[in-house]
Amino acid sequence: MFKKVLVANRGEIALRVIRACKELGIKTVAIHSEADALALHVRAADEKVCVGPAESALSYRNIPNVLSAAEITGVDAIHPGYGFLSENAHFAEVCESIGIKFIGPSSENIAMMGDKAKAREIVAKRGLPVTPGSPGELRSEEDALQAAQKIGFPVIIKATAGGGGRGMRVVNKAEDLGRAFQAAQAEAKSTFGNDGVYLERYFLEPRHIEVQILADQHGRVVHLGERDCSIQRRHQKLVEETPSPVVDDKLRREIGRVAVEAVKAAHYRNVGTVEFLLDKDRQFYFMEVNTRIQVEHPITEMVTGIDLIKEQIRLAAGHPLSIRQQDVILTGHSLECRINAEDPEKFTPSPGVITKYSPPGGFGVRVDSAMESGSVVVPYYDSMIAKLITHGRDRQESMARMKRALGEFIIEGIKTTIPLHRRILDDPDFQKGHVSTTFLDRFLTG
Amino acid sequence: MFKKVLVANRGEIALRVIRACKELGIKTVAIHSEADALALHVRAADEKVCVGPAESALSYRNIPNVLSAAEITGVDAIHPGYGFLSENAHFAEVCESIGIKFIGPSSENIAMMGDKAKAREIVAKRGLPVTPGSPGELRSEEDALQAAQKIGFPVIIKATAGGGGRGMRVVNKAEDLGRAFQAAQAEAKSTFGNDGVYLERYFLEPRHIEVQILADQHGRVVHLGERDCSIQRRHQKLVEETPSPVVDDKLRREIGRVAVEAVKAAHYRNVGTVEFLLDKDRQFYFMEVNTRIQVEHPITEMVTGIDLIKEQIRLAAGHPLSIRQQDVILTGHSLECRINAEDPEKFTPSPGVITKYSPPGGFGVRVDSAMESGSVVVPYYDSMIAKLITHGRDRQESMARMKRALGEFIIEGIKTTIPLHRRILDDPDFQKGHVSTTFLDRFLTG
Amino acid sequence: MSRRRSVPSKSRTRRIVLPDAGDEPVHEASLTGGSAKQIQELIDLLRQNNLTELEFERQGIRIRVRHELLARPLATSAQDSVPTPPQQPMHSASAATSVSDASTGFVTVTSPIVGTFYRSPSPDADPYVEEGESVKKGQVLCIVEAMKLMNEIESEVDGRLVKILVESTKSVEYGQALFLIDPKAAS
Amino acid sequence: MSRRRSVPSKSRTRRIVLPDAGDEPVHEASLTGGSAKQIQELIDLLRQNNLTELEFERQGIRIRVRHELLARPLATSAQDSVPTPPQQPMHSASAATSVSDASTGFVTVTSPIVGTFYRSPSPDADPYVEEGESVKKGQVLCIVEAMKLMNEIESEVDGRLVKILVESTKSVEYGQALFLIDPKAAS
Repeated sequence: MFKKVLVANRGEIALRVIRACKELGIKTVAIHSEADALALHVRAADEKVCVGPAESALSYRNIPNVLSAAEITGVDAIHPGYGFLSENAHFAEVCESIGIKFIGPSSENIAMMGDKAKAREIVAKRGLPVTPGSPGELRSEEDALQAAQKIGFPVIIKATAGGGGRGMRVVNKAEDLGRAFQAAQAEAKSTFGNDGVYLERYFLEPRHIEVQILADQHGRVVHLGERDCSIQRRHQKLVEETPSPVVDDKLRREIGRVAVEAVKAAHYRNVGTVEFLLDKDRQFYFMEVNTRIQVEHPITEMVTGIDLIKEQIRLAAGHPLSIRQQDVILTGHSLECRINAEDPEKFTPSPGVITKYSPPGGFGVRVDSAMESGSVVVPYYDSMIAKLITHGRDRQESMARMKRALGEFIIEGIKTTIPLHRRILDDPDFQKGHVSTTFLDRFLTG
Repeated sequence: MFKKVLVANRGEIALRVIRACKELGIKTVAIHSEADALALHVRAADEKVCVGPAESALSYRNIPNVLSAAEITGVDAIHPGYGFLSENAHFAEVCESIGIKFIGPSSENIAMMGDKAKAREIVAKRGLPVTPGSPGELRSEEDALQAAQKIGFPVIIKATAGGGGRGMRVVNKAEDLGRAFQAAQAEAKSTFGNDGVYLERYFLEPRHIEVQILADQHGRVVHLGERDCSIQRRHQKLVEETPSPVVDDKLRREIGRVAVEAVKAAHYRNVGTVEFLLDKDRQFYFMEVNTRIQVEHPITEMVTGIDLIKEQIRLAAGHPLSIRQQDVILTGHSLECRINAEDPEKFTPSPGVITKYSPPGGFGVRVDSAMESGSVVVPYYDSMIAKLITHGRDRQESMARMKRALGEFIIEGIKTTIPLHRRILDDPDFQKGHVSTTFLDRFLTG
Repeated sequence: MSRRRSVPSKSRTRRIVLPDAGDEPVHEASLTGGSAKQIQELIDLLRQNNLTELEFERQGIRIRVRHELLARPLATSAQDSVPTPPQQPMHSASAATSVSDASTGFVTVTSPIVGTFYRSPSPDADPYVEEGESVKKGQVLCIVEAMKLMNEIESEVDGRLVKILVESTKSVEYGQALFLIDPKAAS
Repeated sequence: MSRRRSVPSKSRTRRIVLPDAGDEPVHEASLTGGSAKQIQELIDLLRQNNLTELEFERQGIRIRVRHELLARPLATSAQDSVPTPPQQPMHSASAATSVSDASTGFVTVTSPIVGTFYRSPSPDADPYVEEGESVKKGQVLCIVEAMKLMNEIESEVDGRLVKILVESTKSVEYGQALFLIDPKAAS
């Protein structure tokens, strides 16, 4: 096992990793920008190194400085968290080359899964269901038209290097395809430096279902059930839950099997998340593999009892999986609400000093946050300041617990999305589980 | 189900009950003394009534004022928490007589189990193992000598109305018995207003093992496994855990069966705890039944997933048990550390203003507390200000998690027992589970 | 301190088994050393710091020390450093049911128990007392019903009833202000 | 601002694949408007409030504004209200590697990267510079080794080297102070 790990991140996920390391008896090194010199994740670690100014490109994403910090502190491994360098295949490759273990999949895994069209191809070749679409990257408008006519309109054009909704275009009829293709290419080029695009059937009210997997160096893979992340605003997840209210045991077995086969097909190792789209007819389609620990990993931990970060560290250290598929038992139901430092109606960022911070407590309530009274929410990074997670015997109990916990959560001095979450919890459609990825748009405009 | 419940308590247990009521959709009324006007449990409730000055005898234990508060707020039921009026058979009886449900067992149950010698008799008659001792109350010194010679020295003399170590005398040889008998009688009389004493074999290094039970109005009883509460200082529990490191499946089944039979013999209803003494030869003996929710109930909640306070409220409302014995599955291991506002070495109370309060968080960590930054620990009540509870896949993980959580817990402005808990967690005997009720005395003097 | 007498209610709809509320030492406790000391500290703070107002608020304790300007002519400025005694510290362990306010000189009669406030002995009877009337020490001012027992609350000063602070039939909690009496206006 | 040049290390024990550290715009960023404004607010606060010292500390931000009494004769009292500019605000988004301290007039040379500090080009070579010596703009002061690349740190002012703040072979973090230079003592 590693003796010392550098945590190349900040905020709640840095603290989450440091906590796991402490419980494993591993020493930790925090890195920080000048804006985070007094942050909780820095104080929680055994050592700390300032790696640059506030801007993340010059600090948390500054590969030479992060690696130098790892060298001067003599760590065995680097945990990248999520965001920042976590899906940077080049960073993972450099770590490998200098003998510092990157806690995540191999650089090849990251590179392969980072190419969305390629990942689809691998999975489709294995005979697994992918969203109907172009077989690979589209070379021309003609290519696009042919593919679209084969699968039927509406279709969505996506960047192969994409993510976060950029480079995407929904096309409803053939005559709009040419212009959309060119626009998507241009946007993909300017955003990702790569004009590769592909095309898929566009589903109107799908659910976002993802499956957590664990894979060891010996090729053994288990899945830990699904997460339903359909409550999104502009492709940003806001509320997640497990089990999904629409996934029954049969569907869970099927989708789990497909997720396991998909990562096996890609010779994927470490933790990962296989994302699916579930349509109204309960057909599911592979979308992509996320090669990092996810923001919403805690809800899976709550129902399985498995500490995903510890498992990730053990896998990276070469340990075989400590669990078999039949050992994975999902108990109860778990919800997560992402608390962002934003205006709950306009979603404008709300940085500033948290004058009072008092988290909820008691049975079935978990808070993952690096905030406390007096903390400063700086404007340079992601606006998520806390994850509120509840666990109950069933969905009804975990919702009741979430409502009660949201009512207890006091964050003063800045605006947060807590009021929005309380409204979502009160929504009859949400309570019945009748949601899709379009729920929040209708909810906000309605 | 009840519409509105008055919580006749303060601090963390009042907040615990209010949280459960909120999750059940029940309105709550807090009572408070003048010293607690701004306390968190008061602010968390829907309504509040001041019932007297700081002294608990004039406020929280003032039966006329508590019942008047229940009447003017129109509640259906009263939850007594632990301590204060929770084991007052007279209070339960008055509640019954005026049609307000006392959330706990019947007044007869409380009265019967409150007489420790009587409870032993009932259980012994059923053929269940009780500590070898006098059959009932001792009438004279001759009685005492006869009983002591039958069971063998050392013996312990206890008050029938006793608790908390008062009225107890350990006697090592026959010639000391007479004086000890008289002293115990006098102490029992002056402490409890009742000079009844009885006698038991005195075990040298026993473990304190207790079994949580749930019993409904239809006489169905289930047990939720044991709690090991051997880490005590002067009969006050400090650290509790479940499962006990020395109880295996076979012993768990046996001790659980005896606990269930004991409460069935007493026609006991609602939640309760059957306390046993476990000697070095793994023989266990019934000691007594606690007729309230216990301070340490959360560790049972963590491993069973069952919300004991909600279950208690449902049972009091006449609902049948929602679980059968075979539904009770113990998952993982849970520890609780009681954080007291005390000097961690001298155990002198440390009231005052909490200038900074920052509880630990993350996976497997639960904090039950009614404190926050700026809270005042008043000197009138119990010194326990927080319960830190961890849950892990096994004892090793829950201990590692407790160590890390104790390290994160910031309480400034007063002294707390956190440093003592950190020392206990570092103790090799504790880590191996080699403890008895004498552990802490040796630990503190050694 | 006002006294209360328990008298049986006329409407006995429920059987009750209760210890006689009159036996409970509800109003025997004195101000505890702890809170008296804290209040003194605040007074000292106010005096030393030349303040007119000092408010101390913490969970479980709320104390307010204020200097009323209207009570006396000031020596030099608004920053008079002479403090007045605290107005009814909420944290007081005393179950005092009458508290004198040094700024106005009025005596506040508070409820020594939790219950329902009645201004008259029965629904069709006249109120015990009206605003503006003179009251004598020992005169019954109201009833607070608790658990079907009618507790008469008596004045413990001579004076004039300045203000009735609670509406009849409303519930009152422990320590709630019921009346203001001006003892200087004793006839 | 000091410059650094990357030169290959002599001891190549590990193969590395790295983007050229010199290409990274590490020291191109300017002081962000946000933090500059906050500092100005503090300065205004200090001026308005007639203070000698004002410290502002929050998680993620630590700013200290202090008036050094020794730097100039005081007008009236120790409570001089004229503030000095902030000493190297830690929150600054600028990767400035030289910061001038108005109270002493000294320039602080800080590390623009994370790495290991060496005072000489090789273990058996003489140090680049000693305390008390004159330095020229562009003169190499030390090496900070990062990922086996030797980055030469140059002075960007003429002056006298007052103080070496880090021992040779010790690791340094981003922004860590390495040298104090007195530019007034330029020969």
